[in-house]
Amino acid sequence: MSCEVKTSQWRLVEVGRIVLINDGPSKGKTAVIVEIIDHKRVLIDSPDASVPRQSFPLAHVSLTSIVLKSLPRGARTGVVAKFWEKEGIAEKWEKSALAKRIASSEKRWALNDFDRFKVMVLKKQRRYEVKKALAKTAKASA
Amino acid sequence: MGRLHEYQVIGRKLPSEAEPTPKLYRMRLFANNTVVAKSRFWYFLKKLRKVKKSAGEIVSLNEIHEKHPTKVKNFGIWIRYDSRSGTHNMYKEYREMSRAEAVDALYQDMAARHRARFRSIHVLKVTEIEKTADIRRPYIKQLLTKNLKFPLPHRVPRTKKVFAARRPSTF
Amino acid sequence: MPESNHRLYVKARHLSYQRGKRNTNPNTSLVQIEGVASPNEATFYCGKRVAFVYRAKSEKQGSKIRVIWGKVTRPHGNSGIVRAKFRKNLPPASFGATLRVMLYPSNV
Amino acid sequence: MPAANKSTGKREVAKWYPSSQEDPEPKKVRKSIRPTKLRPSLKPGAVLIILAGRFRGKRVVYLKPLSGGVLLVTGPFKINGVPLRRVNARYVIATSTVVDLTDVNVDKFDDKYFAREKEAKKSKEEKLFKGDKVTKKPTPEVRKADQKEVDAALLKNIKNVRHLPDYIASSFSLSKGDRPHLMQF
Repeated sequence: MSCEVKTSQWRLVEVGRIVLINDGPSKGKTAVIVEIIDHKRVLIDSPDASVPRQSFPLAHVSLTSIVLKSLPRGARTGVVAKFWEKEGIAEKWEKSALAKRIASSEKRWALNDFDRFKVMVLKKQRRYEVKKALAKTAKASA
Repeated sequence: MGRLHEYQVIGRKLPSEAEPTPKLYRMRLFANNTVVAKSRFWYFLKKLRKVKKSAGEIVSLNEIHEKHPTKVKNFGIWIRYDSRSGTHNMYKEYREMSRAEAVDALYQDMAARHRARFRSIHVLKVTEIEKTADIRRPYIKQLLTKNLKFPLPHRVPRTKKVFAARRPSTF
Repeated sequence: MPESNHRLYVKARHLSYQRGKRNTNPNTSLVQIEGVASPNEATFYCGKRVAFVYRAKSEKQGSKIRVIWGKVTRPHGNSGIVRAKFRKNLPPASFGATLRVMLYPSNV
Repeated sequence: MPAANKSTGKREVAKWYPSSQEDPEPKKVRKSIRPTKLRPSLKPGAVLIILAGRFRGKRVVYLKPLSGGVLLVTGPFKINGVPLRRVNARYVIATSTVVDLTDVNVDKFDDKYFAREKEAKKSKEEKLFKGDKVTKKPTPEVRKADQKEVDAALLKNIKNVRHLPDYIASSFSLSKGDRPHLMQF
């Protein structure tokens, strides 16, 4: 019997990994791991002052799929800004599925009563169309 | 921020007829606040020299701030520790951003491993270890490997719901 | 819209009375409101009316359903629990029962 | 206390000596009745959600404030069956949706308009034996006409906005997962 051994697809804590901050004053912002302090804490930084350079617990952080490769260990804010700009991290983050999901859920929460009603109406219409199409195919196959 | 600060305390015996300019003593201490710092100064000075608080004065007291508080450094700390059965000297290493944070981590670590209280630990010396080769402890050495990376397995997502339809997947 | 879908109150649970380690104070009840997880969120419900609706054996005014009214007074602790006072203290038998937190008096 | 007693026939003694000054003026009430200040979210034309009473859950249009924190609203009757009516501001959620109120004349509506006609007092006996017989009063023609007049102008404005008539016709309710403290209205 043979089996293929695959490496795991886990996202790694590494220098250059972009993280999403889940707690504290910079909640909801992205930063980059500049240096690993120990197995529970990392030093994070961001190109602007949105997230100040600080030691941060990994427990309050989500690892994103984006990595700033070739970022030197212990890079200072200026270097981080340069790499951030060069790799287009801001655009990459906006395009990522996680960022889109966060944006859409935020938008949903911000809807007012009338907007929620309109969403309900549109959803109903979609459901109707889907059901209609389904009935058609079912009829054709039968 | 850690709860400890580093202070420089300078004190001396009160000037007298016999000794108009007494010798100054300087200490670098780790303490919660200035009051504790002064108290620790007299505590140590009493042990080392024949000077008491009642016959002495604090000349100056100022906080020592970290030069590079956003740089990760390795610190070696020598301590004297009174255990339940005797006194021991110890050397430990910590990876922190500042001397004060390293000493704070030391107190936490000693409390965890040996149930040691603040009063039973004397910090003797704190130095930054600049060369990687000088690091002695394996628990710090492992963090200095080149291109260090590791996953965060077994993360349990926190939800506000009491019941979930599906078991959380931690893989 | 289905006929049953006209809930205008938030579900809540009567947890206990305000209490210490050994003494209970039945004048004040602790209530956990659905979906509230922090004292900050709980402030929305301060002053809101709470109803404990229950069924009794005998009819009064032609109905076996009775209500004890009260109101939310303030947040309690750090996990979004609130304190509530009722016109008649809730009976201990209602620990774990569902309460209705009304949306009035409204501030929005 | 040796108070003078009438039964003993003794002279009545004043409890206090008269003051030499003139009688002081009675204390003035320094509190003034200030008009109720409604919360800023209550703008005329806003769509409101009624929280309690017969019309709970209904979305109605806010026309104008009346005295003492009471609001004049209408369904409009044609859309959701809520007539021109007074509601307390505390029993209402104000949504951010605002209906255009141009051409809607609500000058004649005040508290007096809604005052209940006093019924002739029944004798005690009558109350006892005929009290629970409730006769439904027909709606006065004047009210019907006023309703029609207000509705006609309002309906025109409501129909200009897409989905708005359906929105007002539907009623508000909480379902699973709804968190009113986090919702925007």
